[in-house]
Amino acid sequence: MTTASPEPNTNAAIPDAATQVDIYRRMSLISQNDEAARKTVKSGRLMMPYYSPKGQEVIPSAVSVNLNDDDRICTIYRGTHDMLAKGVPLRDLWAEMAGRVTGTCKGKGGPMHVTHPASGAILTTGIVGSSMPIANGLAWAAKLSGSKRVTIAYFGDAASNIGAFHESLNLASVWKLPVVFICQNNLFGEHTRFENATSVDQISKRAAGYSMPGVTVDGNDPFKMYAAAHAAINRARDGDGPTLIEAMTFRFYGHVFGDDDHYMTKEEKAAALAKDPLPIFRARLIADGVATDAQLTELDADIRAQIEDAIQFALSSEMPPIEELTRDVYAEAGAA
Amino acid sequence: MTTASPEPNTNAAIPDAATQVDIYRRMSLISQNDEAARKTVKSGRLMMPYYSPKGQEVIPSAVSVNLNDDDRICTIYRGTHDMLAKGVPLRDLWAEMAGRVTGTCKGKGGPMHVTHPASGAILTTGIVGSSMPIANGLAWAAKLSGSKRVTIAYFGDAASNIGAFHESLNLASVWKLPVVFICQNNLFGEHTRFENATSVDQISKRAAGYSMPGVTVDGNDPFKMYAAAHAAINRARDGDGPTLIEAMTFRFYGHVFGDDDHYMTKEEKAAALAKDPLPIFRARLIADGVATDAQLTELDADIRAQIEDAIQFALSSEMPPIEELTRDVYAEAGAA
Amino acid sequence: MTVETKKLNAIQAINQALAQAMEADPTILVLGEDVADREGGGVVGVTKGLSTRFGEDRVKSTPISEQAIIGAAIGAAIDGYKPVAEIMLMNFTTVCMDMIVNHAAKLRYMSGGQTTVPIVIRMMTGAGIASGGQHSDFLEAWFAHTPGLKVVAPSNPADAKGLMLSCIADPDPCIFIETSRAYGVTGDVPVDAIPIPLGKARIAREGSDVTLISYAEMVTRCLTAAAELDKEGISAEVIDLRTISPWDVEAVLASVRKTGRAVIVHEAVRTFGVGAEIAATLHEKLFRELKAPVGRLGAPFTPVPFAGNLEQAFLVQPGAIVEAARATLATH
Amino acid sequence: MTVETKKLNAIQAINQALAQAMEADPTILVLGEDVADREGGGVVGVTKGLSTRFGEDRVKSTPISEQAIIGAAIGAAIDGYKPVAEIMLMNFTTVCMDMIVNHAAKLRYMSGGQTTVPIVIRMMTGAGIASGGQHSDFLEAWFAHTPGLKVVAPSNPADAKGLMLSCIADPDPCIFIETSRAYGVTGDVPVDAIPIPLGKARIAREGSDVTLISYAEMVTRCLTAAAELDKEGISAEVIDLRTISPWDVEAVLASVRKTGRAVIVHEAVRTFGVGAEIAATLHEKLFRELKAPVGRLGAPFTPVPFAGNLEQAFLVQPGAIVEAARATLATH
Ligand SMILES: Cc1ncc(C[n+]2csc(CCOP(=O)(O)OP(=O)(O)O)c2C)c(N)n1
Ligand SMILES: Cc1ncc(C[n+]2csc(CCOP(=O)(O)OP(=O)(O)O)c2C)c(N)n1
Ligand SMILES: [Mg+2]
Ligand SMILES: [Mg+2]
Repeated sequence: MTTASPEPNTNAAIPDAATQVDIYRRMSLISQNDEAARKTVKSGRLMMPYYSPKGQEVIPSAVSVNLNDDDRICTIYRGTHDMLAKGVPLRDLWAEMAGRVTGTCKGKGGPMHVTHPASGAILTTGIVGSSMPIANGLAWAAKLSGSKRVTIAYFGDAASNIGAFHESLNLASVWKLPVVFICQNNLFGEHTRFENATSVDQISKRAAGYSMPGVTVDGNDPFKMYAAAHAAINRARDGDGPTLIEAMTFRFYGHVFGDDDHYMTKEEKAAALAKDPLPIFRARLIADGVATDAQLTELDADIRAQIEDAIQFALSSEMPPIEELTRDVYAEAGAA
Repeated sequence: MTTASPEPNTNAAIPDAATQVDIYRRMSLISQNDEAARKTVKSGRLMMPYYSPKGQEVIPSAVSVNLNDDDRICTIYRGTHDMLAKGVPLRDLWAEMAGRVTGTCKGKGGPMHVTHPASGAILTTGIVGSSMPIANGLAWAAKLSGSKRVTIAYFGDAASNIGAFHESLNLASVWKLPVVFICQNNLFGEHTRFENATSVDQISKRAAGYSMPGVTVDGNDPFKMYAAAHAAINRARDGDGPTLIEAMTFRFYGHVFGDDDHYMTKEEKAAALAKDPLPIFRARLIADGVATDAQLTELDADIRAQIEDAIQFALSSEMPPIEELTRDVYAEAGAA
Repeated sequence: MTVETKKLNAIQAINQALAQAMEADPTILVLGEDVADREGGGVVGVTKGLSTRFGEDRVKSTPISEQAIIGAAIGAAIDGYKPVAEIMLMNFTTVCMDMIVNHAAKLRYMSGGQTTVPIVIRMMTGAGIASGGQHSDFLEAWFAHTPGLKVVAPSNPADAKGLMLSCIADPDPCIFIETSRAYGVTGDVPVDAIPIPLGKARIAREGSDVTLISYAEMVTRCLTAAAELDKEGISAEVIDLRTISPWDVEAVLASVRKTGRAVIVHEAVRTFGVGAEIAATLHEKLFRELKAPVGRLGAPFTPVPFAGNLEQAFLVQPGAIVEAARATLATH
Repeated sequence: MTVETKKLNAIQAINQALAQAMEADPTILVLGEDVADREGGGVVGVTKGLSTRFGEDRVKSTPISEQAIIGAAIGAAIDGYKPVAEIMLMNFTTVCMDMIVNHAAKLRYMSGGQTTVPIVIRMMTGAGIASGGQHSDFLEAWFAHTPGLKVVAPSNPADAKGLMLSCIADPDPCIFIETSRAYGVTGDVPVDAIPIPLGKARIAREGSDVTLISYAEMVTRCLTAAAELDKEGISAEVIDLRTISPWDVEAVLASVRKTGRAVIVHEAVRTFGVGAEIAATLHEKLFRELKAPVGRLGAPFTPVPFAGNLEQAFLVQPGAIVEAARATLATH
């Protein structure tokens, strides 16, 4: 973990055995869910823009085990991993991706706008950078109400170059808000390489410009990611203000489903894929005696069944009734 | 000069005697012009929002002696000092402030939008932060055309918290543009203290987040300001990219004409006023034998006469003809 | 029922609305540049005294970061607060349109009703005070064209108070437009906190020959024009829309049905302005009943000029309203 | 005079316009996210090949920083270049409205004609491809209401090419709107670089009973509706505005004078949309000549929904155009 911050995290927290398995469970859920989603889109059974998070599953998994249900996350179009890790139910998520009335948002938001307050998934935005200003507001509310809620703002590396990033980090610092900014640096913004768009080699270095701790961490290492998140979340919960975490990772399937990866070399892609965090962590859990292969196999199978169930549920659900078109524009039904 | 940058300026350039007098001349022009402007607004002879730059006259004076006529500046509503230092003619400036057809912009822009390409004063904006993205474009044009032109973007301390600042510094760095970002840190944004709005103690520290040199300099010291500007402008001209300069200063007369300064203590204001850079520099020039009192007195008087002339010119000029209302919306006269 | 009133200007009236609402409801917050008392309680004093009275937690001055301001308001609103955010001048909404339009306006819909954004966004604007091209625009047509927002523009201090109270109470995001050059004008303002319903127009003056439809400070100019027309024996009814979106179609139709003639007056550029929607609707709904084409007055298709003479020519003047009203009586 | 043509889709047609213009004029630049070939020549390939052919100095991929993109375009334009900037999707203009509206649109005016901003801002948008609430809006009404901007929205590949050539050559900032869901549709496109004048409408189909007025992909739907109406013996004229601001008042008036009936169709939300200005103008200018109220079709007053059935219901369908046209013949 590189530190570009005024307050380095020295006492790295270590997840206990149960927590490690919990992180694995979330990773497996994300990874299997992604496979199912890509398959469903490819087969034409789902029509949606799909931004695969495969490769980034460690980040929200290791973050979320540090969160309570009522802690908030604000995520982005590439957000199914963040949502699932935070507890958005599979059925509701799939139904939303399928545009069904049984979805989190009655099918009106779609995959880019999944919202599920019960699990703390308050916002999914399709606008680069816009998770951050709103996360501040949620954190402000928590602070005002005296609750100990923490808010996580997820965003990508390329989002660190847009104005909202800057305004948000500055305000969070000045107002000492209980928010954690988690940049999932997957080395690309659409087809543009990180280093061709971003004028600093580590986004965490920008934290110093806001007098905020900033760390760059291996976002594919569950232990390092857990420790960084643990420190930042505790800091926020204790009223000590925001942190910027840059979690280094990689997206396995390009920007959006259908992307042909022309902008990267075969070698770099192969190298990244060879480091798939899921099997690596799985092997480690077994090697460390934290879980047996059989246990994890059962867990994986359980998840697979749940995903299958969710897909069936979604695809057999109704489309929203046509009256929904003009509902929810305002509190009372349909103005104009 | 504090340095929060990867590339500290070590060999500080020193202005020669003629240049020192030239800096003084510009300072005197700005200071006297400001006094005249405040008087004219107070008397009701001019109706305009007036943002006095008194106290900040060293900055553009010491910058501009390093610039050629065709170098560009982008400035803001508080910009008469920047314009005058860059060479915008007094008559044209006053006529614009008076909304007369003889003004730089035929009276259509007014004090917040003075534009005088012949002297390189390309843009005056009333939107906080917006001098920067456009300065990048001018710098890009210079780079593309192979000219050695440099562009200066002036802005305030509070502007360093808005999104456009961030996007501009990042792009300028990635594109290695010949632009110098000069933040005139007068310790307040309207009525808000610098430290209550800005999460970093020195704005120059933010430069590191863009891999750009950043320096904080005493903007009221002509020598230090000259050296910092000289280094940054040369760097830009040599194709080595942008620099962020934070010039520490103070505005003597509050945010806008009529401001009652309620938000600052009498003591801090008195202390700042006691350090009026003009008499201090004047005394130094004489003490150093660079100029005699008589010479400077004559120079001051000359300027006073020119200002008087400009006011007369402006106030005796015609208002723009009413057809100007719908002209210059598009290239050809009046659409719609 | 008599209502106790006091002479206040719009600044004082809005201030009172905020104070009374904050007193009654601890979830109401105020944020924006310079809004706390340490910074003077707002550049023109609309929020003066509020931070002293309700604390700096509830009344917060912000950095110059309009996206962060609206974002903070949205987030706090989602989690139970009712923030009143100030964007100092309407032109500065251009740096935070994403937050207003893609987020505040849409979150209720996109979340299927789960997250709601009961915020008020206050702003001032208007020509006539030599502020030039970037500080004077009326941009209400943009917001009126945005589903999910309500757009309110009071014409006088009493309405400013009553409409602000309703905006604060409203469960949806409201854009609240204050006309700078009218801040000094006083009027009788109810002492108590009496909300004025959104979406309902007010008949500012009764008349029978022609209906003048307007909002914000232009209502005053319509009233001046109506007095002028009266001298010529033309009886003008003046409708103050109060709310631009949703506008009170029924009230306007009822009036124009009665008079058969209408002129719409707003400060914004005429072309593609709010007046177009109203005129189009009137023509559609009263196709055979209208005695003359609906008049539409607004600014010419130019940015706001600085020079005093041009700026006055840019603004719709009462004389032009008189002429437009006359024209509706002359034709056909 | 026969013009040599080739079957192209809009992506290819715009690409060709850019290439031909850049070949002829070295001051033309292209910038935006992912526009260079290293990044694939644009997310849908509109700028493919340009950086390879004209160099990475002239065709630059940018960070995700829309304010910086438009600012760079403005500055370069002031100093002699003609940048074509891409804002990937129209909704993202909300993060750079200040640059577009307060600066690009106004600098000529505020500088008294000294600094000019000959830029083109390309963007795609439109519902119907499951992009949801923040990626599908037609916001042309905002830009049409902004003096200093021109707003162009081609309905087919040939127009996309010809109009792009004119926008590039134009001395003022142009907003160029591409409809995503129509990118795949091919048409005959002139091989040479033949500009199509801005501000002039095209009669897409002649007719005598009713005029259908539209732009962008909705023109295709009007043509479908016209074919349908033809079967019923109703002869519909279809006008493709091509340019929304300034719109071709004369051409539209001439057609509606002939037919006496009009329906305006656009994808954007109907309320306070572009159709309102056109309808208001028609009613005003043709007060006694209109045989029926002008019909106005647009989206309902809601954000764009995701669910496929709702999204289709959100979009104006040819059937609704047929009905609206019929209605103008039925009334009065
Ligand atoms: C303001 C804005 N500009 C452009 C886009 C189009 N866009 C969507 S995702 C994306 C790349 C973002 O990259 P990054 O922030 O690194 O996140 P990642 O997709 O890699 O997870 C872009 C340019 C957008 N959605 N919003
Ligand atoms: C985007 C935007 N927000 C708010 C304002 C209103 N405003 C004008 S000047 C100013 C203060 C700017 O302070 P600073 O950047 O320090 O410059 P200074 O005025 O001190 O020179 C503010 C808030 C504006 N013009 N533009
Ligand atoms: Mg990325
Ligand atoms: Mg300042």
